[in-house]
Amino acid sequence: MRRMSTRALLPLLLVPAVALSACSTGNASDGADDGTTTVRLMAYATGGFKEKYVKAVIQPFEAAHPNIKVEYDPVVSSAEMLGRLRTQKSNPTIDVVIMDLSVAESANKEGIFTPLDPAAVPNMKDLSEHAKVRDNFGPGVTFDNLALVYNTEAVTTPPTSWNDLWDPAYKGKISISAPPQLDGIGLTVILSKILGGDYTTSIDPAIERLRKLAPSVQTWNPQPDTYTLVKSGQVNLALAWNARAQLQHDQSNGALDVVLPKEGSIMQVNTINLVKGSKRASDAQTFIDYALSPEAQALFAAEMFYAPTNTLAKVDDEVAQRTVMTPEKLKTMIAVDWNRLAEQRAQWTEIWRKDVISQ
Amino acid sequence: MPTSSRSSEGGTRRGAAAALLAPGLLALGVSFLVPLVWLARMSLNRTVGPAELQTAVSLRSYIDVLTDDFVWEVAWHTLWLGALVTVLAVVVSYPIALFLARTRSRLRGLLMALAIAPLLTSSVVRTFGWLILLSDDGIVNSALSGLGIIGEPLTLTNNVTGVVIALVEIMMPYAILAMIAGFGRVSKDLEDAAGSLGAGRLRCFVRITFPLSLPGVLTGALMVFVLTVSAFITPRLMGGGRVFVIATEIYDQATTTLDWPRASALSVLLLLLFGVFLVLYQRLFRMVEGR
Amino acid sequence: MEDAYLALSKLTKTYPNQSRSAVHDVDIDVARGEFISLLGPSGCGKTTTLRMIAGLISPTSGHIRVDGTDITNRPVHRRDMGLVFQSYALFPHMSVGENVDFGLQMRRVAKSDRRRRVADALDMVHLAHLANRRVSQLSGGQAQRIALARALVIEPTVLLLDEPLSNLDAKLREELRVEIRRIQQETGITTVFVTHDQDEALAMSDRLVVMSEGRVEQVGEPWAVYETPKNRFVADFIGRTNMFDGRVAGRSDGVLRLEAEGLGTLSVRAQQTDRATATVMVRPHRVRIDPAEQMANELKGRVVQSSYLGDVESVVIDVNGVRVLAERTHSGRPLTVGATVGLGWGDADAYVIPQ
Amino acid sequence: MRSLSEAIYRTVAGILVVCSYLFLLAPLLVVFVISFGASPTMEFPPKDWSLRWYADLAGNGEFIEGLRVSLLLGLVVTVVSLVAGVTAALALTRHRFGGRDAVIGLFTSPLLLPSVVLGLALLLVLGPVGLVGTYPGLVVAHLSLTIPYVVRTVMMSLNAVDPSCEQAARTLGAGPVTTFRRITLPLITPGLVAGAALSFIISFDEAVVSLFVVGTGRTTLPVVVFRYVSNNTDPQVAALSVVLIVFSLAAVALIERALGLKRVLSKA
Repeated sequence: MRRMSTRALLPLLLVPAVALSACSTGNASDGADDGTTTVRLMAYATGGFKEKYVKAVIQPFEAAHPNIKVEYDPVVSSAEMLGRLRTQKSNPTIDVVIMDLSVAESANKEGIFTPLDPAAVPNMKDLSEHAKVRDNFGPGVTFDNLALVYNTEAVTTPPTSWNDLWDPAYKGKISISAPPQLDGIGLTVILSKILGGDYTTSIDPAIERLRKLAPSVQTWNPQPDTYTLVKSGQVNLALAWNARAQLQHDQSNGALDVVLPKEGSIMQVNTINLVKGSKRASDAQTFIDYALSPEAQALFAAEMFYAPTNTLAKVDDEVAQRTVMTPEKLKTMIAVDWNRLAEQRAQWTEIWRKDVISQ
Repeated sequence: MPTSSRSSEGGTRRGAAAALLAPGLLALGVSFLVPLVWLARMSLNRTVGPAELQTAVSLRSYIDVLTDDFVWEVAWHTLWLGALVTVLAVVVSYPIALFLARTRSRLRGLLMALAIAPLLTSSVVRTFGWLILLSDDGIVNSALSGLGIIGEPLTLTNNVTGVVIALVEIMMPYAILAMIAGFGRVSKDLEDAAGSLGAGRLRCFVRITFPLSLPGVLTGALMVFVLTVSAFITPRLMGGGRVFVIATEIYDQATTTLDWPRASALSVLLLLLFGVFLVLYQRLFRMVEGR
Repeated sequence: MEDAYLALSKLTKTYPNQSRSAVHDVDIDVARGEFISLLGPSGCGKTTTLRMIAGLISPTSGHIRVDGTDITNRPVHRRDMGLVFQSYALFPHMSVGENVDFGLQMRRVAKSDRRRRVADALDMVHLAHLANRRVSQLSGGQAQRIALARALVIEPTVLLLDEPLSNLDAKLREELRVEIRRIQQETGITTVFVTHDQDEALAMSDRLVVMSEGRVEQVGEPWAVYETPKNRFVADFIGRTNMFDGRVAGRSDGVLRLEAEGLGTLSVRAQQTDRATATVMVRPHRVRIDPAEQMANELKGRVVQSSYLGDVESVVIDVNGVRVLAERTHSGRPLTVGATVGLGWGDADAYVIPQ
Repeated sequence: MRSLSEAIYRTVAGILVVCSYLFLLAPLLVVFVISFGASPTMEFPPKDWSLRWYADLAGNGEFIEGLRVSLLLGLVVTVVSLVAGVTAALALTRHRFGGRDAVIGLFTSPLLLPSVVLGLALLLVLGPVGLVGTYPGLVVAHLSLTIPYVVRTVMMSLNAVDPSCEQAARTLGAGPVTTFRRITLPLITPGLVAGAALSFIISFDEAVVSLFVVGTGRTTLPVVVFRYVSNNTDPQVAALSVVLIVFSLAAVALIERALGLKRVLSKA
């Protein structure tokens, strides 16, 4: 009851503002007149994701399903997506969301997302083990991995190992997005593994090692766009994500390059989710099924180097080499319990700030 | 003579006042009061697990915040930064303020505008200026190494040093404005009188000018302190992720960790802190004024 | 007065949170063409009364009628009254001509007509040459004349003057006094004038209304109010005066004899005879110093203070501990303080205050 | 003796004043000079001069879009603040009513609120009604920052206007609306101009509150610059900064002419 009353109060107080907005926001109508439906997809805004996803997945989908339109609502980060979804929980305008698995878990628990119907999304059965999520909640739609990017002009010998971060040559020219960003969390996991331990038991050795890195780091700021920092030579070495880095490499004519350190890395999974209470759940699942289909997965991999989650996807070897999907690479990936990590995120963030960044 | 003779006719007066106030109150209500109430309400909700928001009426967030060592550390750091910036900003602003309060130069208007104009320039732009000035290969470092003073560049950005330098500059116009306003009692005549009684310039300054300018200094200090404690842009852009203050913490909790109740509780506590400082300041001000 | 043009009846103004009414049960009738002054100390309610007539303040109760029409609830801008303010209240962003023209514009008077009437109004105050001046370039006297022209150009039913002269220096004030009275008589406009300056009120008005603490104390022609004040307040407020309280000791042939402390027996011509005590008023200029002829009241005293003012000499004399004010008009060398002098006045020079 | 100590005092004081001014204006001066340098490395002083960064600026879609949003937003915020602020100032100066002091306090209190707190509060409220990243949302977000200044400047002007001018107009036959239009409005124009300039520039420069409420929708110029500066420092931002500085200077000049900067800006 309380829930109801507080929720009811706010819109009432904001009537004037809503009235103001009514004339300008112009939400896409459901277009009932011509029989087409508009499915609203929320996904990443930055790093070329939107442009490539529209080209590789949405346009072909719309061509195949002339009565379904997909509108892309770009948002900077998964956290911000969750924030937005929360505020419209009672009356969602978004139908499908692509976001990081760790954040999606929270949304699943909060009841923002709803499990998919395996019958409506047949492609689910062909997904890799890594992509499957409990209870048929939104499965993985892309695979990626944490990597190192470097400025090719300043760095003559490309880094090969995470240990290269401690190379004095990079002193003051390193950028790492500290926790709560996933980059820093991931680095903690990787270091724990390299140092012969396991992040689930103790991260003390990793933190100890990171303390020595601290003075060399120029910025710990969460950069939505680390790639520009590297391209412009502001820093020479940075933690970054493979797929976007590959794209940036091509777009910057090689000013930046990306390596997967030999010790391996962690995988990052973007899941595709159905919003609970979606008024277009059936069309939304049609789209999700397409997004998980071998064709769509292959096309997007070719455009942006996210590895497909569908095992049947056929990807060019050249492209495949630049994604995380090759068997050799997959072997080096460290298994991560994202659910567990999400719960420890706050604690790790605090440890980082106290013991690493303050050095 | 009744002062209320300004009013217009009839029983419509109260109605007229209400009608005139309506747009302003509505605008402030929507853009200020409702959000604050909503913020206070949100601070009573709970976050469970990683980031799951639960509607509740609970002081959990406050307890969590207040029993968290890290929060205390950040708060302490914020206050320390505020105090340091306040002292420095007041010191560097004092000469300008005193000069502007007393000069009879024809250029006074222009100089006044020059001192205050930066206030109306975005702090993003001014912080950017400092990034250029202070970066490793920036102007300050190249000047210093050019003069042979330093061998290796000083790290002046992406750390607390840069934040302090930039904040001091950003706060200067506020300090200058507040001080000029508070320098009303500092008159040239008093100094001249002291001079005629045989006081040297320095003694004159220490015994007459400075004590009289204290209320202005206090007002300026409070203004700078309050603004520094809530500064966000500069610590974020200049701090290199190393400088944690309450403002950046609120931003992170609100946008990255998505712990809204915690962010709201922090905000409410920051507001309370402000209230305490305002009261303390008024006490102090009265003490100094009443001397 | 049955033929009253402007009639205030039982006019009362009470402000919330104030126990005393600012104006209480005020009844004033003003004849057509009459110049009437509201006079009183500050806070007596005269300005409030004027502003109620203008419509700037709404009365708590009572009525205002003009020419028989009740206008109590008519809004300001439909009252057709010309109001001249103490602060002139000229519109600083308009020229002199535009200021005068404003009221005509509001009345949608035709343009050609307006030009003529503005010129006439400026002519009337002898400032036709200033029509294009900025208001800020006017002197105080000029500004007040313009304000007068602006109020008159609309041919108001009543002209209301709210202490119009008090911001001016003494000489200008006297000049404008005459000027205002002249214009008022030329136009024959019914005028209500508010002032705290009794000289102004006495000099200009057909009749005075003396007010105190929100009430009307006395209404009458200036000379009547001056010579025969109705009570102590009026006697004291209008002009300087001596007032002596005494016990009635006897009466004969319309002359009352009073025993006053320190002064002995005083004789005064008076009608009323039925009270045991009375207050006698003697204006200082009626008191003779060292009188040549025999007078009904003769006293001796010591000069305590003497102020030489040129045309008169104002003297304070101590008579057995009672201070008596006197004036000498043909003085020459002023009296020395401490000198003993004789003083006296006739029984007709004194007046028994009725209340 | 006296003249010597006087001379020393004057010299020391003079040096201090000049140094303080240099420190205060350094970032703006540097940005200004760099923006005209030809080299992308931001050498100072530049060896060659060029306007290329300004040309780049014109071609940068993100900046131009940000500028467009900020200009439009600034205009709308200014108009709304003027309407709300002028009516409120009228009520507060021309009417006596209970709780007047409290209302005045309410109209000035947003000045003391930390922008991060306001930003968060607005985010929490604008989110559920779908106004994050929209023009109406941004307008609402900026109003509490600008209205206090408009109320203050207009009240200052109104207090300087002799109320008997308005009363005179009323007795001359002008109704309330005509009186406001013909008398009050022209007389408070300086306050309106100062208030408008101030609220425009405050909205135009506002970064923190906007950062919370832009989302991925309409992004204001300061937010674009903030995000850009997080990753880059190049002369293009310097050129953009100069554009922003020019807007500020224009506002400063307007306010100084209309009412005087000092009076308008003190926060107390």
